[in-house]
Amino acid sequence: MVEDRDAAGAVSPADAWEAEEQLRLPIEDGEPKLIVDVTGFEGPLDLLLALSRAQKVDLTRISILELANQYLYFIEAVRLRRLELAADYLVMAAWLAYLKSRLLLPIPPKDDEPSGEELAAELARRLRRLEAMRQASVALMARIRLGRDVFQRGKPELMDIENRPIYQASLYELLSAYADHRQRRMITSVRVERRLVWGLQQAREILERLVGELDDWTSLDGFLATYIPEEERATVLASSFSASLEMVREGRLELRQSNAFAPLYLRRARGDLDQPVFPAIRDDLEP
Amino acid sequence: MSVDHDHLRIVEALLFASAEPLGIDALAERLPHGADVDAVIEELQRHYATRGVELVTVAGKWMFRTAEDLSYLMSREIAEPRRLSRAALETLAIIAYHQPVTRAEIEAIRGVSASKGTLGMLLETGWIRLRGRRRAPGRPVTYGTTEAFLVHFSLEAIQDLPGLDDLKGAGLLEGHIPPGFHIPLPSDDPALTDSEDPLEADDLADLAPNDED
Amino acid sequence: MSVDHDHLRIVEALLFASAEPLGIDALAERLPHGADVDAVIEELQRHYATRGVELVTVAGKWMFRTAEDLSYLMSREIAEPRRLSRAALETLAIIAYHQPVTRAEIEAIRGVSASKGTLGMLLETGWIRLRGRRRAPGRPVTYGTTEAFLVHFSLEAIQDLPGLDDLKGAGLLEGHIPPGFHIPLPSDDPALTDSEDPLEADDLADLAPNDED
Repeated sequence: MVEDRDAAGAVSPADAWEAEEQLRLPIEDGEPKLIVDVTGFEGPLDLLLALSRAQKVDLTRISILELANQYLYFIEAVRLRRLELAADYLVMAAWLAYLKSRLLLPIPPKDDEPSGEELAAELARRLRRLEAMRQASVALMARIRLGRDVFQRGKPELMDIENRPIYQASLYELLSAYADHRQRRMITSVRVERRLVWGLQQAREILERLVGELDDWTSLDGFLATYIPEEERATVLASSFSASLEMVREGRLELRQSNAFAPLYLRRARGDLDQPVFPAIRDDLEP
Repeated sequence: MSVDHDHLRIVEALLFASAEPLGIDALAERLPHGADVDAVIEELQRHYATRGVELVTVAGKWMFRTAEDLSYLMSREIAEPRRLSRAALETLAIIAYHQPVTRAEIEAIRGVSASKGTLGMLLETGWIRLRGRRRAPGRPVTYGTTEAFLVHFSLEAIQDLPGLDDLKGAGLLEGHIPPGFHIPLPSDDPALTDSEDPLEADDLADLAPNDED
Repeated sequence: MSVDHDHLRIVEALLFASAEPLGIDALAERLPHGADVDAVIEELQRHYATRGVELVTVAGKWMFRTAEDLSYLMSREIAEPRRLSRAALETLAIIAYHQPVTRAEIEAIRGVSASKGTLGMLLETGWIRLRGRRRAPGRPVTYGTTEAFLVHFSLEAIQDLPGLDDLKGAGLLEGHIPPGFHIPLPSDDPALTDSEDPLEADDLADLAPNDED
């Protein structure tokens, strides 16, 4: 199907209305004067309307037969010049040819089809209806129009709006606020106590300070017991043991244990304290 | 006939302040209970008959607007409203006179398929609206005019469309209603007709001007 | 003094239709040469002096405006959707789950003191109400939810508020739930609990939203 011309963009909407007035009439002195340019028409019905207007008679008294002839003649001429005529026009042409035959040939008996006169009357009615709608649109646009002929209040005052709030909240928002909140409180209510842990570094520092005193085998437990309160002893023991292993590897301490779970003894290494056995490893271990 | 001067002032102020037409109900709401709104309107209309603004009724409501005969003066004031294409004007007229009407029915009357955007553009003017869905195969959307249409074209009601009686007399408004339904006159009644179903929620999104076609 | 009636109508229409106040010059431009604009304005002002709108001058220009004594007409209550703040949501939820609950208890649960107006605002929503007074030192007011709360949140009963398992199932509560953590089973029984006394007559006045802090 063809579309309105404004879709094609060939004719600007502003021109379109005037275009009707300039529509070239296809007939002069009974002889068709051809308009090859169908882009001036909005479909076959529009073309038929333009042709029928050229008959210069009331649409109710128009000769559909003559109109059909003109249309067919027109289409034929157009096809000679332009092959790409929209299918709509051709469909209408075929229908009008059929209509013509119905109008001219005697009606065969027992024909259930509408008669040529009925078809012609229906076409005339469609043309009148399109024409009527066209006139109606003209009449409509000619009315006193707000914003063109008459004007409403330029600066309306309604309304100083007093906002009356309508509160909104969804159940989801309510629940997620509550759950979030409870969750937050749940976590913060876990009291984080100060951890009683001696770090390795801390233990080593202490051992290093004390190592000079360890000339002879000393029990690690007993050694720590002197300085460390009971509740911290486990963690201090663990850290000190780890730290002492390091110092042993560095050749600065010696460790001795008689059997599993027996007390650990440690003393200062016999070698030169300033010359570690594995300086490279020691470097590695330095934090 | 004596009209309460306070009532008169209140109605005058309300109508003057509003750019939109106001209904009798809206006016009555602001007046003391039992006030004779009709009498107030009548008195106001009489008072303004000779002045530069006049009180008119459109879409069954009341509004002040500049006097008709001063249009020569006023049109300089505001840029001319956007011109519609001939296709859009025809489509608008068909919707106004044949409403509720579907797109296919519009196309049948015009003898051409509606172009991309013609209905969308008309929807954008606020003069037409989607009414519902025709109870017919494919359930096509029906179109009708809005209150803004009546206000813009100074129509008291859709029945005041120019030439409506002649068109009806000539039988040119018929033949678009499915068999079994008979609507002799255009109706912009917000209530759906028997031949229409309500729109669904996403119809409007589907048919927004930009998505047209 | 006689003013040309046509000039009067023109100025009236121009002032009516203009979105901005118009100066004498702008008006004179639209009138026939030599028209006495000042006289027209004066006559218009006199005419409208007793009416619902008045002609006033602002910054040396003229405009129509609703008569001052009718300005109340121009205000209208508009329902404006407003969302609840996070604090208000939390407080509301605590009241819903833990009712009857006093302000001090809400603060203890929230871990912060209730902000000025949160309870007042919640009272304004109509979702919470004052229930009674706690039988405790200071006799603090207890809060609970209302039927409007149930209606708004589409709850058939307050017991339909999700419990611990539901909240976990919905992913609203996550991770390790410490032992002893529980979500109360709420009750909004209108009958006062054993721990509550009825409100006295002037409690409501005392605790009106505006005074609440």
